[in-house]
Amino acid sequence: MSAADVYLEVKGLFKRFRGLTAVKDVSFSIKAGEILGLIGPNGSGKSTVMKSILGVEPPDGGSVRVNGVEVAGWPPHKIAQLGVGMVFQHSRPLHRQTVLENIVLGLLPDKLLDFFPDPAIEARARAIAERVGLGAALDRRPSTLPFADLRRIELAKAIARNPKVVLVDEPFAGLTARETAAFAKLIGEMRDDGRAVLVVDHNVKSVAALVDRIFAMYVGERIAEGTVQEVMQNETVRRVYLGGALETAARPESAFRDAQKPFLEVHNLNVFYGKAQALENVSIHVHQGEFVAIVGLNGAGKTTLFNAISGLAPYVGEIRRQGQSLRGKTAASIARDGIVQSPEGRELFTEMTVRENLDMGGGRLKEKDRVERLEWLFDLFPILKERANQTAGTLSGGEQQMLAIARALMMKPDLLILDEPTLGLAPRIMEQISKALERLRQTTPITVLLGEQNVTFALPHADRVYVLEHARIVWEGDPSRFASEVGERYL
Amino acid sequence: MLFWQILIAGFAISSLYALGATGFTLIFGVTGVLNLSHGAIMVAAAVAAWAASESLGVGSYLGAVFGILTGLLLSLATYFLVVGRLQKSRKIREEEKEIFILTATLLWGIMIQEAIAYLYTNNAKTVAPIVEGVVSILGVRTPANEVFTAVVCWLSIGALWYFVNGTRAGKAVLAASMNPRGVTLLGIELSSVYFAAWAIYGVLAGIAGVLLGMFFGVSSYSAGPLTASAFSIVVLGGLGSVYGTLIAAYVVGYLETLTAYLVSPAYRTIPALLLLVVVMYVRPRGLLGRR
Amino acid sequence: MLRRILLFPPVWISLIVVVAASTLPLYVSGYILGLLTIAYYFGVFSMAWDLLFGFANEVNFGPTFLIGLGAYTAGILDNLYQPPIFVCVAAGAFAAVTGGVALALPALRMRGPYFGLMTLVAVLMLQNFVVVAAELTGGEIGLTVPDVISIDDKVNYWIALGFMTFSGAVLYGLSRSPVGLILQASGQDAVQAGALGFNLTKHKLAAFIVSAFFSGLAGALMVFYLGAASVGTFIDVTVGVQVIIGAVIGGRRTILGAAIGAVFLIAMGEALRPLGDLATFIVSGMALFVVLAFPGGLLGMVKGAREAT
Amino acid sequence: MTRNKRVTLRAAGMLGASSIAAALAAGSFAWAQDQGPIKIGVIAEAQAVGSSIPLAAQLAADEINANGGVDGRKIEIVSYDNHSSSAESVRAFQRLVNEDHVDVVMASYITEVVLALEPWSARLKTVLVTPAAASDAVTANIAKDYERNKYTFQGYVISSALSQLVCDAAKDMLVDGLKMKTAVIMSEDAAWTTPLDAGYAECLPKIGLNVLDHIRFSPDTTDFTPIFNRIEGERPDVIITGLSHVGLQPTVQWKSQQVPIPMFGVSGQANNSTFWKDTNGAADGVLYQAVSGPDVAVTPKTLPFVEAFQKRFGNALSWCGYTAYDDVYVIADAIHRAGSTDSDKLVAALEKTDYVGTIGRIQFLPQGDPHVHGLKTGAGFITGLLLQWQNGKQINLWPPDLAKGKLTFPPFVKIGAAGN
Repeated sequence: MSAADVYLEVKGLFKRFRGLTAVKDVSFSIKAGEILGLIGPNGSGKSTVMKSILGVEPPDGGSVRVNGVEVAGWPPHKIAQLGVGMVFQHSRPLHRQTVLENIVLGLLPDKLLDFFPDPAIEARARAIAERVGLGAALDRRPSTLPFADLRRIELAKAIARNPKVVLVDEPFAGLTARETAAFAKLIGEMRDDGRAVLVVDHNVKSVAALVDRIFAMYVGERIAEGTVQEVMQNETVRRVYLGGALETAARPESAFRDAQKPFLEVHNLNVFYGKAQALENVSIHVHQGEFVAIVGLNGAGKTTLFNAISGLAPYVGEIRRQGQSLRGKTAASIARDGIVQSPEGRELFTEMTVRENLDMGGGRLKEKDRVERLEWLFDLFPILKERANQTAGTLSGGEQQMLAIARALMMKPDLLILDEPTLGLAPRIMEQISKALERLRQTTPITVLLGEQNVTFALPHADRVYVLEHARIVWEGDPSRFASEVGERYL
Repeated sequence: MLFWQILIAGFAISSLYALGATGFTLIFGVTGVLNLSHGAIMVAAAVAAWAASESLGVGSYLGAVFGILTGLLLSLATYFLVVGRLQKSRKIREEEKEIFILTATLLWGIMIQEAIAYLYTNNAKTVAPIVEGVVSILGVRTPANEVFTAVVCWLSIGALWYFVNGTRAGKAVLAASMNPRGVTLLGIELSSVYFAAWAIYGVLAGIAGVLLGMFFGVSSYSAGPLTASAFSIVVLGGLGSVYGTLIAAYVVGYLETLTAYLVSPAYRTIPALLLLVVVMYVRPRGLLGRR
Repeated sequence: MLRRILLFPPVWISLIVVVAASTLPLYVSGYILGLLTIAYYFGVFSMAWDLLFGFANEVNFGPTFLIGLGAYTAGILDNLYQPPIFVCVAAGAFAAVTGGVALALPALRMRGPYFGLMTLVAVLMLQNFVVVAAELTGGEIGLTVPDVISIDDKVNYWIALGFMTFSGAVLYGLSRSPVGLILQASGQDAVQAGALGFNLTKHKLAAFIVSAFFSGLAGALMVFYLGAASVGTFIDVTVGVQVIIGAVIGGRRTILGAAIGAVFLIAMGEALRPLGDLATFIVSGMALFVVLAFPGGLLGMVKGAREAT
Repeated sequence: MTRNKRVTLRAAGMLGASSIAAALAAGSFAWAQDQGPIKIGVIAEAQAVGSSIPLAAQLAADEINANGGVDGRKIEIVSYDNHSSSAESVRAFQRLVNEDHVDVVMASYITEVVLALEPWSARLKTVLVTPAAASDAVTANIAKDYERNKYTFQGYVISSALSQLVCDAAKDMLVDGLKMKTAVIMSEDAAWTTPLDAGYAECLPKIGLNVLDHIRFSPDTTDFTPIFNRIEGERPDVIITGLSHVGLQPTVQWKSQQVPIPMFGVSGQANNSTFWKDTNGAADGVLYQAVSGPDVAVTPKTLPFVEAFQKRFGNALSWCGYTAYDDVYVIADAIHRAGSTDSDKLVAALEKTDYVGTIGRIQFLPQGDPHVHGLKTGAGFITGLLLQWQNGKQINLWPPDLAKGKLTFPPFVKIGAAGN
């Protein structure tokens, strides 16, 4: 292979956001007719890499060469014109135009004085539509199409300009098995056309069937590169995804007082976001005092599940708290009644001090309780005591996470929902939070529902584990059996 | 002498601007609404105070109370009849709500303004001042009413400050302005927070309106310019930042006074506009803008 | 190609409407014509605004900045040198475009309310300038121009109608053309549009220029219909408000709807004139009702009714 | 001296009045009978000073109709509100002429509006009479192109003449009466004040008032503190005003800041009977020029008119009311003399007007005069009055023979203290 057919070459790419380095010295290249899978858990920086290539987030260092031309720092439209196409995960078609017009858009030249659509363009658009399987839907409006077809439009727009390099962001998110196969085929065809394709996704498995090589990232750095097998065997990768050898301390379900009548019951839950189905017949239950972990990759539906429980997302199905249906209750009243969430986004009051944030949490407590509660929390997270008078916005990511948990705890929750507490945190910080959780579990009767993609973090605390995948619960059981039973599919 | 004159006159006006704009920025910060009926509500409050004390003859104090109540009622009406409906509406796509709320509040403002014109004509009205006479400050003969205005403005702003930082309800409002979702997760109903915000806004706008009526006098024509000046002060200070607004109010107030004294009253507003343009160039977020 | 355009419902419907409208002078009074003449010019203002908001998704609070530039440039020129009217009008349009670019270049860097305020400030500045430069502009008094295009209501009416039809055709065509597509895309999702290889700033600027051109042209023509220009007629924020409201109640992103809305607004305001002071109140009330109840605007209502049946 | 003038004027008034009454009653022209009513269009500001115009016009029309109309033809008033906007006025004018087919239009107290209408009255060849707009610009346009613009008549004292009337009064009251020496001119920046100020600048020195400064402020000024402070700094004996659109706010702030200098001159809003209430009594001591005032018998017609007006419409009579009332009679008289409503004949007739109304003897300046179609002022024609607000009442102080009270000032005004 001569350098000529290396269509995309990334060398020593750096990207920083205010202090934290999102991408550190990443280098890879893709040849014509090759598909590279860029994988990594959420927050590993893979989407930042993609944005840097596209010019949306100009890199702070390193080089990006498209077909030999240095494009680092160029505006997106220049890079696109040079031959980079992008398949966005979230499709935002023009709602008032037909499918055909939406595809035509992708074919239009970037000219001002182009008032009459060139018939040739329309012909090409039809051809592309046929190819991506939209032939039947040409004259319909996007709003009337199923989710998968909306993704097809994105695909069509991306290849319309006949780009040399195609970036594909989570191609299978929200698709059914059959649709997934179809899309895999379509992406495969891009390779046959001799394009260089970069597929970005969370784990090896989802792209294994599709890619020639895999480049695995974790917290902004390369951790492995090679064929699917090589990467799957790779130690680091296994540790990141499955956790190393963990000792788990699960308590049997029967051990809980309310073994018969669980504290929280979620029954056949279905949630839709527009066309996409975010949860499909999900049923889980949590006992008083139990520590349940829901592991699943980002996009699997954890957050949606929690939001449904907290009354933040409309749903079909039943959610019961000690037998009482939660339907029709406002999010706030659910929280007041003791089902408290420490959300993925942390949702802190950034211009308030740590202390004020905590007081907001303990707003309904009597002065005396509040003080006690504060003392206890400061003891649980000593760093917060030091930072008490600092505004939340100025805290480090880890400290913010601790504050979010502490603020939720101020409400004396019966059930604490922790959504992705380790998101984008350094291992050292995870360690601290992990310790805190363990102490909670040992010293208090608290009930916890933890959502995590980081298995290493989740399993040690869990009494029971659910695996959530593509909007469905695919496995339930004792954490100790996790690696052996679902490890492969999870990797 | 001139120096002290400018200093004193500018201070009173600036305080009035500050009070008017504070409510405007509060509503934006908490509910994300740029309320273009702001000026009309202020004018309505002033005219109500005037009508009450003149026509009904209830006297300055009751009149003022009456005016403030009017501000409160209109503000709540704005929320329930106009803004609330749009925010809940499912027919409108989220990204389009901004322009809808702008248009709707604009129309609502015009309606208030026209109603006033119809009931009380366009002629300017001045509310009978609560305190008459003049006092001499540093040798500058200053209308007592001017001092009164400045004092009341700062008392109101102080009260707001205490409410926001000293009371639970206030904290909730403040928190909601930073992160509404977070507030919900802590078991506080957003709807009641919004209600509180609009109520406070109404009272502030009411007070500002009545004071304006005593200070300069208002006519239904004043509505537009009042909204515009509040808008620019708030943007100058940084949308949603109360402190920024306060500073901006004084910058604008003194800039105008200086121009009026040293150049000519005719050019009063121009330098402030220029400054606004410059600031938006070099610092689009405004002086203390967060976003 | 042409056949397909002509068969497209909005096109032939509006063609019929225009033809019908052009026969009005045969049976309605000169007064109604005079009224519609103004309404038609406002129709152009609103359509031009809708191109900018509806397609480029930029909320321009200062349509009257462009209109005023056109109107006053034309008027002042005529006052000073009395060149042929078409020269003045052309100059007006040119001035509007130049001003538009000068405003857009910085303003397009800003988002949301900031862009809006920038345009608003532009209006206030222009207003101040007109007042301060009284010798030239007539200041608060307003400017009385010696010439008018014609004093015959019919002629004026036909000119306005023709002009609105022309502008409507161009703006609507533009919105349906490839350029229109690109504009919408950039308005809706800047990142995606960029990724498709479109230079957003270029296209938005172009949209601004087109919008400015028609606003200025309409403004200039209107001066030579009224025979006078004053801040209250062309520049005052309330005029801009009328333009915006016209577009919004007519139905955004439809161009044609904007014209309908504006004509509706003016016609209503005039029809209710006997009510005196209450007229504006009622009209704004109606507009507010439309905004609250039919976000799609008048055209949206019609569409809704059609789809319902 | 002045007294004699009055007498003669009164006589003339009687004469004029009777002759017209006779003529109107006679209805001599047979052919006039079969024609429809005479339509007079009125465009005014329903929400401002102008609000009296349509009312007064209606009153006059009803009186004339009660006396058998003009040659048997009734007078019909069609009036529209223009929301104080030129554009709306133009539309209303077109509506009146093309839709309502009025014979004559009376419009507005705002010069800006009248200037916008003037070309239209020329284009549509319809007589336009403004009962209240003051600027010389209106008549200047007529002088510039008489044939084209001759259809416009100014039924109110033009600004430059106003300034002269103010100076006349100032001479007697301030210079001779209070020994004042210096003045500052303070006017709103509007069309009608340009000639007014020019007039002030010219005549004030002549009567012995040295002009220290000349301040023009934009009509949308709300804060007058800087202006008053500047004036005070210059220590004049009096502030000579040119106010119409504004008036309330400067007055209120004049009181609240206790400016020790009296205000004297034109102050349109001070004419309103509601001015005292609107200013919460800040009006106390304000001196303003007017062509007529409550219970001032400028002519025998003045008081009956005021009574009739107040009886019918309550207490909302503004200065425009007097002139509007007179102008309807003037128009009726002209139509009678022209024997037709044809615009050109009407113009000819109006130019020959000699009629004593509520504000004095009305004659229009002839072609060739720089202010053609403006009102003749001064001895024997319109001399104007000088009134002062005194605890809630408009008291006339000048000319002496019509004086109803003495000059007094609120405590904070220090006469003479400011100067020397």
